[in-house]
Amino acid sequence: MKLITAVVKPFKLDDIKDALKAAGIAGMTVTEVRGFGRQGGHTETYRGAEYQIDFVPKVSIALVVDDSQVDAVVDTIIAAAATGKIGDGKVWVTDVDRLVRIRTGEEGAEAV
Amino acid sequence: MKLITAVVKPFKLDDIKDALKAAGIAGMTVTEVRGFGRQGGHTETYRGAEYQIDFVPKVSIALVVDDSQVDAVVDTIIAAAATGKIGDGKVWVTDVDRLVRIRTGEEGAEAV
Amino acid sequence: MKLITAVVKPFKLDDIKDALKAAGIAGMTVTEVRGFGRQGGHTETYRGAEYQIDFVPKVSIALVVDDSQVDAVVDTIIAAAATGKIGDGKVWVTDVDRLVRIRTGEEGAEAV
Amino acid sequence: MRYKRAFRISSGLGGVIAVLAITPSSVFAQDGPSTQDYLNNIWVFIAGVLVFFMQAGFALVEAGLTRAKNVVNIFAKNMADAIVGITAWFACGYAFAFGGGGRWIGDSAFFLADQDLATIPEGGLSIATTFFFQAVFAATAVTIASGAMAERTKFSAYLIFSMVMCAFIYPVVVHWTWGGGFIAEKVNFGDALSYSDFAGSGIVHMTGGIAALMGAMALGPRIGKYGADGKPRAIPGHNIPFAIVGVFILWVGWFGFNPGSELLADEFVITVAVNTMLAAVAGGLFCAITIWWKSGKPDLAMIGNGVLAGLVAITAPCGAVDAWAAFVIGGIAGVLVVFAVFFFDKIKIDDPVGAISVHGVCGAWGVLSIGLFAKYDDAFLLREDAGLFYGDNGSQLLTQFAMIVVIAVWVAATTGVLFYVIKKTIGLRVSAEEEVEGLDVIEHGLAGYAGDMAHV
Amino acid sequence: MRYKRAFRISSGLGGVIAVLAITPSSVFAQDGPSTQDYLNNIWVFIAGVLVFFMQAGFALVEAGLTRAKNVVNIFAKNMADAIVGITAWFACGYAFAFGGGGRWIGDSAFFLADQDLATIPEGGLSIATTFFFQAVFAATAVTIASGAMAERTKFSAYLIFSMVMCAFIYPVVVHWTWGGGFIAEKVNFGDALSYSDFAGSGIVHMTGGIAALMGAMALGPRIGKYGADGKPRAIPGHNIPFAIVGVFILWVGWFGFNPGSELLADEFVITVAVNTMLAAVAGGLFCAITIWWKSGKPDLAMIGNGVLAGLVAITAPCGAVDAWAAFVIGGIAGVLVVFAVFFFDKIKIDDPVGAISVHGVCGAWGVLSIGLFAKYDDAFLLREDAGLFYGDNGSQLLTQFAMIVVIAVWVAATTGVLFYVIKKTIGLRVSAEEEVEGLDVIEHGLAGYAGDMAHV
Amino acid sequence: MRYKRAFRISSGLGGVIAVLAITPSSVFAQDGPSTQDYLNNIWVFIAGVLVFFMQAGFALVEAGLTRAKNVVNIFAKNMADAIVGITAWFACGYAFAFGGGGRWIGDSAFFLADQDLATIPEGGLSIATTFFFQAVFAATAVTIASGAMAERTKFSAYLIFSMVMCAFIYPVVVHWTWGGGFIAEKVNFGDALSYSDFAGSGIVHMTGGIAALMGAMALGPRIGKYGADGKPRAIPGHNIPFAIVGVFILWVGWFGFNPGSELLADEFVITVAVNTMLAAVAGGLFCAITIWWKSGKPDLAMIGNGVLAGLVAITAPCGAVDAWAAFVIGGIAGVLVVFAVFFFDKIKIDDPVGAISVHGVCGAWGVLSIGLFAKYDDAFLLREDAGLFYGDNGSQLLTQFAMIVVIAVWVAATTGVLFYVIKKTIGLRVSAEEEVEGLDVIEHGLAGYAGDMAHV
Ligand SMILES: Nc1ncnc2c1ncn2[C@@H]1O[C@H](COP(=O)(O)OP(=O)(O)O)[C@@H](O)[C@H]1O
Ligand SMILES: Nc1ncnc2c1ncn2[C@@H]1O[C@H](COP(=O)(O)OP(=O)(O)O)[C@@H](O)[C@H]1O
Ligand SMILES: Nc1ncnc2c1ncn2[C@@H]1O[C@H](COP(=O)(O)OP(=O)(O)O)[C@@H](O)[C@H]1O
Repeated sequence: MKLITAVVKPFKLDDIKDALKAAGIAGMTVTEVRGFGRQGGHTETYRGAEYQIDFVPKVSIALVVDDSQVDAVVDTIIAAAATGKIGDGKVWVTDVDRLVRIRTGEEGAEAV
Repeated sequence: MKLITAVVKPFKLDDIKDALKAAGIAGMTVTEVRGFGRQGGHTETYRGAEYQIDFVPKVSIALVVDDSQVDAVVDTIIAAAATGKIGDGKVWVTDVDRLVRIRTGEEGAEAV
Repeated sequence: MKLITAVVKPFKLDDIKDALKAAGIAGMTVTEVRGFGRQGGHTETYRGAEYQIDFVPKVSIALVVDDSQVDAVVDTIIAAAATGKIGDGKVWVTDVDRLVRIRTGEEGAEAV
Repeated sequence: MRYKRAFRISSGLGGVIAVLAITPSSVFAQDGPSTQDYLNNIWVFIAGVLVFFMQAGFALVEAGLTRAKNVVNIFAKNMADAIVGITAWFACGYAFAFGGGGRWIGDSAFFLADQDLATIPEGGLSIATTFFFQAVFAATAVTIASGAMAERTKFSAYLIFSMVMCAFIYPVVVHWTWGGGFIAEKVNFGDALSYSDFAGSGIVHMTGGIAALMGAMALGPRIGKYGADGKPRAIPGHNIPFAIVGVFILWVGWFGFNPGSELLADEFVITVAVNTMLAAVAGGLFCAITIWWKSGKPDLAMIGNGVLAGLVAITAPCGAVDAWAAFVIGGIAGVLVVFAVFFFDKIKIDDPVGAISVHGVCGAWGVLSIGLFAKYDDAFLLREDAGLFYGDNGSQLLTQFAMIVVIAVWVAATTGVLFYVIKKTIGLRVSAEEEVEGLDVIEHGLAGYAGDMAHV
Repeated sequence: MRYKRAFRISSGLGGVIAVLAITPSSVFAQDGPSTQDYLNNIWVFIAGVLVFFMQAGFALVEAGLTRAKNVVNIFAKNMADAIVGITAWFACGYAFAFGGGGRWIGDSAFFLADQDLATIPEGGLSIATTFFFQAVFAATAVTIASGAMAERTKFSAYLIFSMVMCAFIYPVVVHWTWGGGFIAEKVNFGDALSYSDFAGSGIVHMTGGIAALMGAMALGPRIGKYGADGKPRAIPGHNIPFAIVGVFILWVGWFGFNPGSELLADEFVITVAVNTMLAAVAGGLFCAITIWWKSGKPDLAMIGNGVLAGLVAITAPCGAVDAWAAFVIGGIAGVLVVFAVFFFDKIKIDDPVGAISVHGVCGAWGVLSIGLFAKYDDAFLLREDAGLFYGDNGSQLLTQFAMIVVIAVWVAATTGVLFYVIKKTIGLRVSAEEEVEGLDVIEHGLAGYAGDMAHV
Repeated sequence: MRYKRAFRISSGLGGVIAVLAITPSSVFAQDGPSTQDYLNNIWVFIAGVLVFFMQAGFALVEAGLTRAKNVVNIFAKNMADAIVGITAWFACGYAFAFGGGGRWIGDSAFFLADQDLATIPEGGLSIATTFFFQAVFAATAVTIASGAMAERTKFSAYLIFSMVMCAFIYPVVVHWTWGGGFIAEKVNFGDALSYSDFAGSGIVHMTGGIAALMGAMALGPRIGKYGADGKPRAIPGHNIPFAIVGVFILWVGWFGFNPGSELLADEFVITVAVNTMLAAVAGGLFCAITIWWKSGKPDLAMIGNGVLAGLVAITAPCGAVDAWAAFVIGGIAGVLVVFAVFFFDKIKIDDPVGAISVHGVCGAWGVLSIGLFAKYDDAFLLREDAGLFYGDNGSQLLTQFAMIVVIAVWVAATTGVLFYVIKKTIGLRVSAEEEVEGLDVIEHGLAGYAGDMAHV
C-alpha cells in the first residue's frame, strides 16, 4: 500500500478527479491548502499599505493505492494537473503499513 | 512511532475524540476535508441546472502514537466511527522516523 | 527524501516561513487544522449553557526535503515555533519514496 | 391631558375601520381628504414598510444563532412566512380579523373582494393602509415561531403551520381585540374599562411566543442539545455578525411597529418612539449585567436577546407610560429574558434562538406592565392613571392578566391540535440522519455556502 | 372614480416639471407652498431613499449567487454604478431626460446649472425632488446588467458601459416617455390614447434587462458553465443568506419605487403599495410551485428570483389594476421567470443571477399586462377600463407592445454597438486565467474574505 | 432668496427648544398643532430612524475591515455604543446639551424628568422629537472612535470611554453650538455673525474623529502592523462585502442625518439631500482615481472610505452651497482621505478602518468649506454669500477655523485625560497574547463564526 499526496492548482481538481475516475480509482480525500513556492510572492496594497501574499491557494489530494497502481496513478495525476506554468505543484509517495475500511473492517487492497 | 490517519464522517468526531480520550490518547490533529468515494455522487439542481456533488464533507484525524499502541488505537477509532453505512471512511498507518515536541525538544515516545 | 510535518501555533506561521526562507527552503504546503492536546479544554458559556472547546486552531506545515536537510530544517522550525508555553505543537518526519514536480516531471532532489 | 385617541373598531359592515375620535387639524369641511388625512395614511404606510423590513432582521437573527448547515432552511422559512403568510392574510386572514362579523370572527372581505381600498375616511385610514399595516404584522407574528423550531422541522410541515397561523389562529386573536371582538368588549374587571395592548406585546408577540413554545415542545430538543448527563450543551450560532445586524434591523423595524400603531400622525407617535428606544437600551443594559454576573462574560448573543426583550415588553405600554417607566419595563424584561432562557434550557425545551423567552415571556410581561405603570389615556384604556402605581386598585392588572390567559389558551389549544395532526400525518420532524447532515442539502438541495472548490 | 393624476411632462423650458392635475387640499391661495406640497415632496424624497437602498440589495443578491473569488468585483461594480451612474446623471443624464428639448432628447440643465432646485410648484415636485428620485432610478437601471455580466467582465470595460448607460442610453428612454418625448406623444393605436408604464417595468427594468442580455451575449458563458456534452452545469452561489437578505432589501426598496412613482402623497400611494406586496408574494408562491414541480425541490435561490419577478411585473400596472389582478400578474411572472431561466440556460446565454429573466422578460410582461388588466385611469392612460378584460378592443395591448418594441430596439442597438466597440478596443472580458483565479485579487488587489492565516 | 430658518437655541428654562422662525403654512391660529407641525415632527423622527440605522452600518464597516478573530468584539462595542450611549444621553447627556444653563453646560432635564415630551410648539419640534433625533446623533458620535480603536482595546475600558463620551464630552460640544452656548454666541470674526455647522461635520464627526485619534495614539499600533523595518504592513479586512454593505447603509442613514437636520419639513430638506448625494459620489469618484493612480489598483476598501469622506465633508455645508460646490467639496474630501490614511499609517498611528481620516480630517474640511463656498443663508450663518468665493473677506473662514480649534482642543484634552486615567487604572489594552489569539473568545467567550465541526 502506498499513499500518494498531490498538491495541485485548485481549478485542475475537476480534471484530475475525472482522469482518476476514468483510470478506475474509487476514492480519494481532498483538502484546501495554501502553498508556498516559486510561484508565490505577489505584493498587494490595501488601503495604501503594502503586503506580501506569500501563500497561494492549492488543493492537496491524498490517495491510498495498491503498490502495483502507484506509477500509473502518479502519471495520471501529472498528466491531468500539468499546465506547464510555474506553480503546478508536486506529487509524493510514502509507504503505508496498513489500511482498514471502517465500515467493514476489510484490510489492505480490499479496503481501497 | 507510527502516524495513524483516519478519514471519518464529521458528526462522529465527538464520539471518536471521547473514545480516544478514554483510551488515554492525549493529542491529535484534525482537518476538515472532502472525500470522494463510493458514497459520493448525488445530483442537485440549482436554479434549474443540474450539478453533481462528488465530494462529501469528511474529517481527517492525524495521530502519532507509539508502535505498541497502534493496533489498540486503530480498533478504538473503528469502533467509534463505524455506522455500517457506506462512507464511513478509512484508517491507514504510516511509519514515522522521528517526533519532536516543539516546546521542550523531547523526542520519540516522550513527545507524544 | 523525507516529509516533515509540523503542527504549530497559527501566529507563528510568519516567523517560521521567514526562518525557512532564510534557511534556503523554497517550498512548503500549509493547512488550517484544529489541535487536541494538553493545551485544549477551556469551557465557554453561550446563552447560559456550557460547552467545552476541546479543539484549538493550529496550522500544519508539510515540507518535503532532501535527507541531508532534515535535521537542519527540523531545528529551524523548532527554533522559530517555540514560545515555551503549552500547545507549541509537534514536528514529525516520515519517509518519502518518490517526489515529482508536476510541471517538469523532474524527480527526487531536483523536484524540491 | 392627551387627546383621546381613536377607538379602533371595525364598523361591522364591509370591514371599514371607523375612527371615532376628533383628529386635530381636520376642522373645516372639504371635498376630498385633508392633508392631515394624507399624512396619517402615508405615515402609517411608511411605518408598515419598516415593519416589513423586520423579516430580514428575523431571518438574520435566526440564521446567525444556528448552524451553517441549516442556514438555507432558516431563510426559506422566513421567506415562506412572508409569501405564504401574506397570501393567507389576503385570502382570509384579513377577513377573519377585520371583516365585520361580531364577537368571534369576521366574515367578509375575503380576497379584499368588493372593498373600496382607496377612500380615506376623515381622520382615519383607508382600507389599503389598514390592510398593508396589518399584513406586515401578521407576517411578523408567524415568523416568531420559526426560530424556536429551527434546525429540525420538516419544511412542508412548517409551511402548513405558517399558513394556518396566518389564515386563522392569529386573525382570530386580532378580531377579538383590535377588531372589536369579545376581548375588546368583555374582558374587564372592576374599574377597568377595557384591556389595553397598544401595538401587540400580547396580540402579536405573545401569540407568536406561545406558538413557538408549542412547536418546540412538539418537536423535542435537537440531537446533541442534551449530554448523556442530561445537562444542556450549547450549540453556538455560526455567524454572530448576522445575529447582531439582525437585532439592529429589528430595532429599526420596531420604530415602525410601535409608533406606527398610533395609526395617526400626531405628537404621540414620537413619545411612543422615545419609550421604545429607552426600553430597548434598558433591556440590553440589564441583560448584559445579568449575564455577565451569571456567566462571567458579556455574552453578545444574549445581549441581543435582551434588546429584543425590552422592545417586546414596551410594545403594549409604549403609549401609556412615562419615559422612566419605559426604561424600567425594558430593564425588567432584560433580566427576565436571561432567567427564561436558563429555565427553558433546564426543562429541556430547546429553543435555539430564545424566541419563547423573548416574545412569549416578555410579551406577557409587557401586557401586565400596563396594569402597573399606565398613566396616560391610551387606545382602549379609556382612562388615565390605570396603573397600580398611579392609584388603581389592581382592576386593570387583573384585566390585563385575563387577556393574557384568553390569548394563551386559544393559541396553545389551536397550535397544539395543529402540531398533533401534522405529527400524525406527514410528520413534523426530519429524520435523525437529515438533522445531523443538515437540512439545507437534503430538504432544499442547496448549500448555504458553496465552497468554490467543490464544483469548479 | 379616481382623481385624475398628474400628467408628468417636462415643461420644455428649464426642466421644470409641470403638474397639471388638480391636487387635493391645495384649494386656497397662499404665499409659499402648502403643507400638502411639502408632504408631496418629503414623501417622494423618502421613497427615493428607499430606492437608493436597493443598491445594497442588488449587490447582495448578485454577490450571493456568484462565487467567493469574485465577490469584491461584484461589490465594486455596484459601488461604481452608484458613483459613476449618479455622476453621469448629474452631468448630462438628467439634462437629456428632463431638460426640455422636444421629441428626441433634452438639451438643458447639464450639471443642474442655473436650475432653481428648491421652489415647489403648486401640487408638484421641486427640481431637487425630481432630480433625486430620478437619479436613484437611473442607478437602478444600470445596476441590473451587472449581475448578468458577473464573474468575467473587465472592470474598466464595465465602468465605460455603466457611464454610457446612465449618461445617454437610459436618459433617452426616459425622455421619450416620462420626459414627454415621442413615445408619450406618438405611440398609440386605435382607442388607446397613450402608452402606460407607471413606475417603469419597461422604462427601467426592461431597459436594464435588455442591456443585460446584450452584455451576456457579448461576453459568452463563464468557463465551466457548459460541460463537454454541451449541457449547462450549475455554478452555485457562495452565500445564499446574502442573496435572500438582498431580496428582502430590494422588496423594501420597491415600496419606494412603485408607491413613490405616484409623485404625490395621496390615497393611491397605498393602493399601489398593496398591489406591489401582493404581486411579490404571488411571484414567490407560483415560482416555488413551478420549481418544486420541475426539479423536485423548493430551490430558494429561484424563489428569490420569483419574488423579484413579481415585483418587476407589477411595476408598470400597479396603479391601474385591482388587488386580485396584481396577484395574478405577479403569479404569472413567478412562473415565467422559471421558464425564462431554463430557456436562457439552454440557448447558452449565461446569466449568473437571472437578471435577463427577472428584469427583461418580466419587465416586458408587466408592460403588456396593462393591456389586459387595466381598470383604473392611471398616469398617461387617460381613460378607465383600458384592459382587454374590461372591454377594450386590444388597442391598449397593441400600444403597450409597440412601446416594448421601441425601447427594446433602442437599447439593443445602442448597447450592441457599445459592447462591440469595447470589445474591439480595450476588450470586454478578462483572460481565462484571471477568470479561473478570480477577479478579486487580480483586478482589485483584494480578496473578499482574507483568511486570518495568510498574513499575520 | 431662502426663508430664514430656525435659529435653534435652548430656551434656557426647562430645556424647551424654541424656534423663532416663521414657518411656512402655519399662518392661521388654531387650537392644537397644525398639520405642518405634525409633518415637521414626523419627518424629523423618520430621519432619526434612518440615522439610528447607521449603527448597523458602522458595525458592518468596522467588522468588514478587521479580522475574523475580533468580529464579536466589534459588534459588542457597537451594540454598547447604542445601549450605553443612549442610556447616558437619557441620564445626563441631553440635560448637559439642551437643558438650559447658559454658556457652558446645561443643568436641567436629567432623565427627562418633568419634561412635557408631547407638546409641539408652533413651527417647532416637541421635546420627544428633539430628544430622539439628538440621541441617535450622540450614538453616532461615540461609535466613530470604535473603529480606530479596534482589535486591541479592553472591552471594559471601551465601555467607560463610551459612557463618558456620551454623558459629558459630546454633550458639552453640542451645548456650546446647537444648544446656544458660547460658540454659538461668541465665536465670530469680522463680518461673520456666527459659526455654521448645519448637521455636524465638526460637532459630530470631527468630535468623533479627534476621540478616535486620541484613542489610537493612547493604544499604539496593533501587533504586526509595522514590520521590523518600521514600514507599515497591511492587515486586510476579513469581509469586504460586510464593509461595502455597511457603506451603503451609512449612505442611506446620511439621507436622514443631513436632510433631517433641517428640523422642518420644507423645500430645503431635498436640496440638502441632493447635495449630500452629489458629495458622496464625488468623494467615491475622486478617491478611486487617487488610489488607482497611487497604488495601481482601485482598492474597494479605500473607495468605501472615499464615499464616507464625501458624506462627512458635506455634513456642515449641505444647506449653504450650490450643487456644483457640493460635488467639489465631496471630491476634495475623497482625495484628502487617501492622503490622510497614508499619513497616519506613516506616523505610526494605527487606525484599522480609517476613522480618523474620514471623520476627523474630512470633518474639519467640511467645516472649513463653508468659509469658501457658502452662498445661501443657512442655520446660524444669518447671512448670504458668506464664502470667500462669494465675496466674503475671509471672516467666515476664520470663524469656522476658530470653531474647529475650540472643539478639537476640548475633545483632545478631555479624551486625553480620560484615556490616561483608564490606562493607569484598569488598563486600556488587552495582553499581547489575547490580541494575537483574538478578543472574541477571551473577552466575550464567543467565536464570531463557530465552525460546525468543533462542537457537534
Ligand atoms: N518542498 C516542498 N514541500 C511541500 N510542498 C511543496 C514543496 N515545494 C513546493 N510545494 C508545494 O507545491 C506548490 C507549487 O510549487 P512551486 O515552487 O510554486 O512551483 P512548481 O510546482 O512549478 O515547482 C507550492 O505552492 C507548494 O504548495
Ligand atoms: N483510496 C483512498 N485514498 C484516500 N482516501 C480514500 C480512499 N478511498 C476512500 N477514501 C476516503 O474515505 C471516504 C469514504 O469512502 P467511501 O468509498 O465513500 O466509503 P467506505 O468508507 O464505506 O468505503 C471517502 O469519502 C474518502 O474521503
Ligand atoms: N499525538 C499527536 N498526534 C498528532 N498531533 C498531535 C499529537 N499530540 C499533539 N498534537 C498536536 O499538537 C498540538 C499541541 O499539543 P499540546 O499537547 O497541546 O501541547 P505541546 O505541544 O506543548 O505538547 C495539538 O493541538 C495537536 O494539534
